[in-house]
Amino acid sequence: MNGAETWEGARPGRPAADHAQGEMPFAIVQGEPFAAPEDLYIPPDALEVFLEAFEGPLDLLLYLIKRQNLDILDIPVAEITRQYIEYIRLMEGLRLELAAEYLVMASVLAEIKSRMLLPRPAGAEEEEEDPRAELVRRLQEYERYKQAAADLDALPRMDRDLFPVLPEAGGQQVVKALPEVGLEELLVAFRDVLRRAEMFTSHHIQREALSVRERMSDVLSMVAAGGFTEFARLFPAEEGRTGVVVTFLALLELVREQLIELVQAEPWAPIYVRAAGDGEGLPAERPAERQR
Amino acid sequence: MTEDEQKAVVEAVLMAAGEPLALQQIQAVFEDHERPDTLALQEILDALEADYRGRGVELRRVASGYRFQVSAEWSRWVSRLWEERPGRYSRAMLETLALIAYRQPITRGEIEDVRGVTVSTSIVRTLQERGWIRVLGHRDVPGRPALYGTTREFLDYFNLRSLDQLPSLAEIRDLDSVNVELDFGRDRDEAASGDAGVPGAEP
Amino acid sequence: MTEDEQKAVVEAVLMAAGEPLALQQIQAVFEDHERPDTLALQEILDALEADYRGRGVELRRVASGYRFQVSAEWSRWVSRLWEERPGRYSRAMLETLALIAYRQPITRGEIEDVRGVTVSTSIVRTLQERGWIRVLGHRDVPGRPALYGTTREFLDYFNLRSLDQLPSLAEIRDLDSVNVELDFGRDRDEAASGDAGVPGAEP
Repeated sequence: MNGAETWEGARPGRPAADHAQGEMPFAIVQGEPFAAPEDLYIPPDALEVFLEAFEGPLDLLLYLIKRQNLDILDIPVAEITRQYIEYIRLMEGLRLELAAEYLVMASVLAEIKSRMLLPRPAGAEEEEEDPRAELVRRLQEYERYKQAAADLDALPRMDRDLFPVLPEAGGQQVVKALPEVGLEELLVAFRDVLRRAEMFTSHHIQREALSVRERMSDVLSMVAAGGFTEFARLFPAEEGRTGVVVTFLALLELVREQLIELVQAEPWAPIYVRAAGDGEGLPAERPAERQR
Repeated sequence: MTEDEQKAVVEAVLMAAGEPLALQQIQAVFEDHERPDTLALQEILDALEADYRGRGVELRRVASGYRFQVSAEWSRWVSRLWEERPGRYSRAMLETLALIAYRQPITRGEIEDVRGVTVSTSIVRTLQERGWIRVLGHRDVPGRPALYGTTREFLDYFNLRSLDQLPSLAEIRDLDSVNVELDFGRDRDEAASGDAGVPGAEP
Repeated sequence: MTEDEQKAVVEAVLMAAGEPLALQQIQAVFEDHERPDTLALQEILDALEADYRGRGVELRRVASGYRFQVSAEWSRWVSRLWEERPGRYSRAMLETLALIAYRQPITRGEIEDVRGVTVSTSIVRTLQERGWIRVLGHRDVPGRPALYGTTREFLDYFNLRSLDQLPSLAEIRDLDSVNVELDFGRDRDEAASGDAGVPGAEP
């Protein structure tokens, strides 16, 4: 090497015709190859179609390279730049709106071209970077993802190549699962409400009252069906002494709260219990069959 | 096209259709030279029906044609697929339930008096639908408000034999000092549902 | 519950689901005493997969679980059921999606660097609305740009179980191969580290 070779000239084994003959790239318009010699009028919409076929300057460059079967690693920059610029000029001449990236690429190419033409200093070639390196890297990087996109598009995918099975599945009504509640949760809620109401200091609620209150509910629901319930039937024998006391307290509390009424037709006659306000007369016959 | 391929196409088409297909609709997906005639198609359908007998889905003939359907036998399991995740009951709901448990028989107005806020109809209805509270009767005052009490199901759910197994007021008052981890859990739940008293699950 | 019944339930549930089901989701439809353990369920799924091999539908494992689907083999016939043709995706969208799939986590700026053109907001939004990409976080640089990655739905849609089932990326050749005296190893290293951890990327 004489130290004055250009990058372009140093490339061995590449046919000179490659960059010398400068064919115009062609577009595909309505399925037909569209040659675009310089002196031919090209309808603007045809070029629009052409431009739309490219995803940007890298895509256009790749097209120019592939079309001429050039090795991406050994791009004849001068020739490719000429073709590229010709393209851009054509677009501009037709007043097509050109994305700014196309113009940026044009200046990048021009810069590489000028660096390629600079003489290389002798003996420094090991450290010198090929001015095309960055562009080649970008082109390859873009090309691999362009290919990856095509591969992705070729994968079998739902709604195009694969379909869900849709057997009749009987209405698919949503069954609503009921929330779970822990006893602790309930008690904490209770504690808080009592605190708010400052009821811990009052004597409204006693521990003993709970069984009584439960019994109050039982008695109340027994008599709520209407009519009269015989007093004695409210004391199940199997509950023993405690049960009797609890029931009795419950009855007293219910009377006090005016939730039930005790009725007796005459001394020593059976005592009947009925819901308060259930104001009917005393039964002539024993009505107790209705309960339980 | 072989008979097996025809059968696979019929199976595929019926599975994907999402509605019953008449014989002509099935035939229409074939190109002329590969299309089974009605007799051949009927045979394919019979074969498919036999293939699927006793399986999770079955091929059924209905008025407008053939369709695959999930066998009724397994619908119980299938319907569990669409079970919604259970929500949570609001603080208002829990307080109402606790007051009914401890102070039954109690009217809605009395619950409101203690809580200091309105008890929504939906809370009462939800608790009734859940089977935890019931109407015991009506208080004999104007408006005859319903008296609520807890049910057997309430006791069963909370694993209680009777109401007096519920902790006493004194025990409840001491809840926070004894059950630190309990409080922690509650706070986390509140944080998750946004705010105490904001209905998480109530309709 | 016999094994055959368990198998029929699994088949029915998968057929009815209309989306991939994870093993736990399948197990959840069983009651405690009848539920197959993971090993038994896997055996049932293997058996079902074998049952349907070569038929009109197939049992396929994708990212979110198992799904019955009409095999791609018969899609030509099945798609004749409907007038509408499935939409095509633009190259801009596919290239953006490919970059996100292979290079995740990746910012929009990084996608633009590779593609050499602006990535429109509508493409990113469309991909998000389809549920194929999501924001994984933000790169800690000025502007804190969003880092995108793909979702399980993306894999499900493209019939994949995991990212490493994506087709391999083409290798990047460097100038060394024609130009041995030049050292462009730096570029290759950069490309490789950019793809670190991404399936199919060059070693």
